[in-house]
Amino acid sequence: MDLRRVKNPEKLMMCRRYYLAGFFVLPFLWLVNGIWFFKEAFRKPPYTEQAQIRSYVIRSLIGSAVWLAIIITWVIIFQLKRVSWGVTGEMFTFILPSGSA
Amino acid sequence: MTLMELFGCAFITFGPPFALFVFTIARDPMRVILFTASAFFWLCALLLSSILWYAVVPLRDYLVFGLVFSVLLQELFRLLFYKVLRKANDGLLAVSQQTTAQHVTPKDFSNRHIMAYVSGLGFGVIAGTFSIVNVLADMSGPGTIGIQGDSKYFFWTSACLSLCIILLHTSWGVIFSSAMDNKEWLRVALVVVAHMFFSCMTLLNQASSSSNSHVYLGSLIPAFLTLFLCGTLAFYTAGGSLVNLKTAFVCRKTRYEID
Amino acid sequence: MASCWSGSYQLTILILCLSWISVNSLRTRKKIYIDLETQNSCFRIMNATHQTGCTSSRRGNVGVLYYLRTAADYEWVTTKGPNAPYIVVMNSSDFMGLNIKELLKHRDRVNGIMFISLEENTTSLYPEIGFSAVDTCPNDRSGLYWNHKDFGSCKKTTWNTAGTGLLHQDIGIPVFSLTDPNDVHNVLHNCFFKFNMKEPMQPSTTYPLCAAEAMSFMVAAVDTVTCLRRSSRVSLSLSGGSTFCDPLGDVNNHVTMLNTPQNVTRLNDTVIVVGTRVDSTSLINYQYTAADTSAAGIVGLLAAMEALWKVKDTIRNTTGAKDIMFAFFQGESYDYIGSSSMVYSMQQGTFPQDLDKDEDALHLQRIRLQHIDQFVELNQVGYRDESSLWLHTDPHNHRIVTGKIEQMIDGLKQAAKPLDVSLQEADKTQPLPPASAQRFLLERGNVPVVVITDHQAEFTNKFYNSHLDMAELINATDYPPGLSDKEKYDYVTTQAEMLANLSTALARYLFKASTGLQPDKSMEKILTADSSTVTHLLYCFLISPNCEIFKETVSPQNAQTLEEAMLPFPFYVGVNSHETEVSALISLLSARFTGDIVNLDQSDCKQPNSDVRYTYTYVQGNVSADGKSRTGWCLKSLAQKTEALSPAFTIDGYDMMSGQYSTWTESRWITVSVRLFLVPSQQMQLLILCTGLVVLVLSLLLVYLVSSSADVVFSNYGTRSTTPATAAR
Amino acid sequence: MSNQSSQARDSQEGLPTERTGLMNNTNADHHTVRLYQSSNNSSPTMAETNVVDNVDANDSTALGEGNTNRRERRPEGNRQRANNAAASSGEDEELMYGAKHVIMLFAPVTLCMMLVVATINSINFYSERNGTYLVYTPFQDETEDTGTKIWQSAVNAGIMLCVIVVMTIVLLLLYKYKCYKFINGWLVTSSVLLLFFFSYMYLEQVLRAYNAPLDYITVALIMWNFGVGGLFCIHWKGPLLLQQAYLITISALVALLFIKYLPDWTAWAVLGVMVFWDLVAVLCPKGPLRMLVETAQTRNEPIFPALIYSSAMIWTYTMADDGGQSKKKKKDKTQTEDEDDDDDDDDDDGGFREHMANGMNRQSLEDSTAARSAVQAFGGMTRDEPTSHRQTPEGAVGGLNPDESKVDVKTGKKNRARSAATTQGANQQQTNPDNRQGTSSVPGATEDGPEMEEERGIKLGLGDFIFYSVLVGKASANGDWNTTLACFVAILIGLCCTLLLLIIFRKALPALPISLTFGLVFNFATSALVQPFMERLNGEQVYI
Repeated sequence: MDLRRVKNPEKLMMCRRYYLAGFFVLPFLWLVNGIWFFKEAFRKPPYTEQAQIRSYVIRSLIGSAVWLAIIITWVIIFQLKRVSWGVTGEMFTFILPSGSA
Repeated sequence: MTLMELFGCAFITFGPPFALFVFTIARDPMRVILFTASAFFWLCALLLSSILWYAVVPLRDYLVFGLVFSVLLQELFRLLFYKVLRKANDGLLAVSQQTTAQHVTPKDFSNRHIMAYVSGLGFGVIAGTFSIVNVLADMSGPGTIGIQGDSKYFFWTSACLSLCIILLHTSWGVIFSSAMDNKEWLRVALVVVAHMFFSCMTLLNQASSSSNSHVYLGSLIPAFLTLFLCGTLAFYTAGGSLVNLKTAFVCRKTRYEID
Repeated sequence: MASCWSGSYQLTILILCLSWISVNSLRTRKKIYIDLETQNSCFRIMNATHQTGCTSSRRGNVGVLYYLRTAADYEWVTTKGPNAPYIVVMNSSDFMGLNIKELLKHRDRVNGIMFISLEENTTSLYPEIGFSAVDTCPNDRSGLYWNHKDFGSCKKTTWNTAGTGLLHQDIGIPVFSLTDPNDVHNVLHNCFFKFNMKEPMQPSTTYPLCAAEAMSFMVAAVDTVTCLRRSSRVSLSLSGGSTFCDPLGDVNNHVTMLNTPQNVTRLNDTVIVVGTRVDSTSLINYQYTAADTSAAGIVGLLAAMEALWKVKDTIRNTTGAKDIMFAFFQGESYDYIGSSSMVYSMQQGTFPQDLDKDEDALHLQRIRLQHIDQFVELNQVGYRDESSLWLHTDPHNHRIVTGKIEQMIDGLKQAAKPLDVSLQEADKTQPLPPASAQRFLLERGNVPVVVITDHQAEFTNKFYNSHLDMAELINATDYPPGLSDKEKYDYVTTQAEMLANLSTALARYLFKASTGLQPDKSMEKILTADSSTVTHLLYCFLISPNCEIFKETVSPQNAQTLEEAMLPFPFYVGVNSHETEVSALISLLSARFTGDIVNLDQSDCKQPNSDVRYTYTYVQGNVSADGKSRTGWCLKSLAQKTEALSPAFTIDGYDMMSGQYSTWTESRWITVSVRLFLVPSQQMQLLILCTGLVVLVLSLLLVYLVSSSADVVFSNYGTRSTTPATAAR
Repeated sequence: MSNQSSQARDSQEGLPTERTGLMNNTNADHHTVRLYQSSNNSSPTMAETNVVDNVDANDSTALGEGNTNRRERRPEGNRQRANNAAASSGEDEELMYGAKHVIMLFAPVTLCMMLVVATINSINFYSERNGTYLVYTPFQDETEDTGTKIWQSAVNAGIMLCVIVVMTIVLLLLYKYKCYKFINGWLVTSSVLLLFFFSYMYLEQVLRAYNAPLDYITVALIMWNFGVGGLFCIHWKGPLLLQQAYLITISALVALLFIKYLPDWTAWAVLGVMVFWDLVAVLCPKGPLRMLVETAQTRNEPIFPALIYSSAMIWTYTMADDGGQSKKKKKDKTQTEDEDDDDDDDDDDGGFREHMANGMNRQSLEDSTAARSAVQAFGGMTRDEPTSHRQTPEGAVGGLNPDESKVDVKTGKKNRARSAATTQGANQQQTNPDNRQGTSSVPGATEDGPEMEEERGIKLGLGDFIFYSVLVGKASANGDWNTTLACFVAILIGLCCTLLLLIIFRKALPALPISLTFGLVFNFATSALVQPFMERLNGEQVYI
């Protein structure tokens, strides 16, 4: 939907819902929220709900960034350690590589 | 891996048409449609000619036969497309006005060359793509051509010739339509002849497609010569001239301010 | 609208049918690549601890082709040559352990190996020093002498001096063998000499060079434990889990003389076991010609079987006659898979038949280890060392049951003497050569064991377990010139003669050993192996399976596959999921040689539920009088098949690391292929790429400028248009 | 790329679904044109200008800073148009929007096809045959005999068609008896299935193809986020681009499944059958879907948002529950995507017709409500309380930038100004079959008003996406790019033709037939006839 047609309380509600939903291990929603409402939060002439939206946006962005960092580090660790972890590593592996350990 | 070769050839073939498309076609829905439509017409021409080639079993091994007829058919379909365009002219005109109006200068109306050019490019792009795309696909592998004794410039030549035919078709499009508009049958004939000449000349490639590559590359020179001639002709037909070019590139800035 | 649609529909249908008239069309790909026919590639096998054999990278190994002939070439490839990595081609005679190991030291520069195993007038196939894929002490780890202080790892005698151990080494690059003349011609004359060696002895270094892509990617890795675990792992995959490797295995064949039912008790030491190994191995897939390694033994045993069963009634009617079991062990090259599984099932009391399956039916009585009276093994009998065969015994075993063994040796010598088969005793202090008997001795030390083989000390066969163990090396093909296939088939070769005599001797010995009677003249006449049978079998096993005796003894269903078979059937054990042709043929042949033709037609030719001791086999039979159709035979025999799968895979909770049983598994692979092509020079590629980029950028720039100032450029017409001309510049 | 951007832009200035898009934009355009013609005379013009500006404003805001310059240029453009567009007739203006619409459809369709083709060429799982097929295809053409193949695949296709028909009728009944909860539930579950199950399968195949040992944790995270994100965007509210991306991805996934799990010839047969089914279901007076939509119309109820690609918001519940119900069949046997999609695209046609009806009465009623709704519709629009559309404009104005707020007021005038034209417009619709809905829904117009405003923007059923992609994907499966290209061009042209016919006939048309027919013809023709010719030419470097 395009936000231009949305009333501010509505915007706030959506932003909040996205933000809250993000807590269910949904960094993607946070990312979407952050990008989607960014303009609302920072580029628009101030209005009443803007402060809240802004805070939500900022938190969402931070949250998604943190998640991204976590995932990346985990993946790197896993790829490096998978073989040395042996059976445990295999248990965690989704597609076992063919032709190599 | 021969990826570099692949991308090189791809850029050579599709670089200029891509540029043309991006800067002159893509922004205008109507032109995109024209573009596709002309491509479709070319496809029909190709289909007919290959049916002919396929049906006449005894001559199936002589490409000359299929080639001549396909050239004629293509020109026929060019004519057809031209007629169709002219039929829908007013409507299309209105359309191109309306939609290009956002980013185009007032003089943009009642210019038949735009359509001619667009359809020509459509013809060219589809023709060029059809002739190169499978070669490109085969290029991606680890090997390059030549183990069967073909020249190592095969890909390179293919790419250049495809580019050549794309641009040729474009210019032919412009020349053809303006010629039809002004009933200059000579020019029409010229287009057909040029097309025929180019195609028949490429017949020589196979003969010289051995490792002695000097003869081989020879086919490029006349090809690009033809291109240059047709291009210039089209350029002037479309109302360009060296003077204009000068003025254009000398005093761009000022004009921009006027814009 | 609708009408035109339906019209186009008819057109579609028409074209649809038309599209079945296939048009031969050349894609550019055909101009770029030459695909080789060869499928003979080395592949990866694994045991409990290691992965061995060859694999390519996922997309295939690419390297500039180089034909190794001189030492200088090796140096060029491994150090000097500027166009690394290379894929080397070598003559079969140069395909020796040393050379390979030298090349494998430079895996960074050598990306693959191909060798020409094709008889060319210039070069011979055979390396002087011999070639054997397995190591110098075959099956030591799983044999009787593992960690033995005197005999362990061949301290006393190094059996297989030609051993390279390549089969048990992680080669890690693809190795291919070229057997098709076209392939060889393409590799040498359409590729190497044409592009990489333009003028003689002067390797050309300027691109384009001819390169090859060798593709033999193996999906399994690490070791048997890992790959079995992975194969059996439950994955949350929607397209099903994938299997990476399969255990090696097949079936053992054996025939017993007596049909002792389970209600008759078997006394100890009443079964004479005569065994031989069926399988051989080699580095290269599809090239398992095991002339001396196993074929000779198999044929000898079959011939003896045929001879002996002519007098089966005499033996069966003799009270107290000992049972005779002919056993063919499969998978022996891979740590005695067959014998160990037979021994295991004997221990489990499920041999030859599992009585517990259905109680009421009549089964053969169990044979346990203690029932074995003696064990005679026919090992490699192709080359005669000092034109004599040698009887090997195990020192320890000899010590325990001296009398019995001496008796056996004498008996054998006795039987052999009149047949100018010289049998000699090998050094008593020398351990047994690699032999199936070792697995029996492992479990029961006091089975008297004699191994008949053709070498006194180390192997006389320089091509033990290799792709070069050919029929011609054992004089099985010494035909007079200009014989047709038919005549070759019937011609009795030297080797056939010798084998026939051996079989005769064996048969007579067994008769005596079983019944205790000395065969009289008439009996001896009957107890004679048919040399034509021997030569037929040799021909069929080693030269062409598409031969009369095989045709007679296959079931009508398999007749077709036999017709199509061009090359001799491989002696490789294969994976346990399917039975090899060799095993199938052995079982059919033993059914034929030992069974009676009962008057049943194909549909009725099956085992009654009441008595499962006999197997009923329906085969095509010989050509009937009219010369067209074949008279089918329904053979009722005691020939049995038992699974030859290493107990390591059947015992649950078996510790793979214990090394007690064979743990070999074979990796799976998707495609095996080699193709030749040219690789361009980097400069040329760069040139093309740069040209492309320049063209792209230029045109973008130009078109942008012109289109942005189009109204001026085309002011003559007073219109706006971007012309091709501008872009064409 | 540029196509995308243009599409994005267009998407912002809302246009109704394909069919109606044409219709109502015609009207919208009527304003603009009237503006040009009479830019120098006084009264009705301002309204029009505002309409234009309104669009314009949406434009600029949507595009952000990027294209301000164009926005500045815009007015001049108008003026120029005003000067010399005098001669342009109504057809042309429609054509103009037709052009825009075609592009707005080209972009996503192309994307979808490209996704499928790329997958087919890089991951051979989807092109390889391993003997597992859909339940509905008892005959699996392993045989070599052509005749057998033909009749077997024909039978298969027939079976599938029957399934489709039955499903559609069941769906009709379900809708007649108003089991909405049911429908809605199934709608969600089906999209859950699509979003989690198939994308999981796809991910697995990608990882397999590249032999990438990813760990379960990451996979679970990715899937969970992808799926839930999709649910948010499709069934609740989300950025338009994201929503479109999701819909394209989904249809590509389904298309891939078809390519994988339909026997080779059956797939072709099914494509052929779809052409006729589409025709019948849409054009014949008692076509099930038509009846479905007519009921929807007479009740003039919101329908739930189904899997329908929209270049603008699919807020209002148009044609959704058809999709929804059809989706629910999927639950019975998880392998029945086919019907859903068929239903999908049929539904679209239905949907289009409905929208067209809206278009009709919009002519009359947009005046009454357009302005307000333009502002407020989105304000109160939630699935739960459609009544909230009827909020007062004032509430809405707050959040809008000045020029928009200005719009409402002025367009208010416009209403009165154009009431006459609208009635006339309504009458002129009398002739075509949809008219019944059109007129019937006029009373309910006031309710519809808001929805229509949000409904601006083209919609194309995922069914169309899917079958186009199936065609192109199958064409590319045999590794020949010329065939792929030919099919692609043919399909696009077919799309153009459909829209053209739409403009000419001004009645709902199915989206599949022309494209698929062209596609099929060109596929077989190219692979059978053109390909050998072209290969000869390529091989010998002869250029025609």
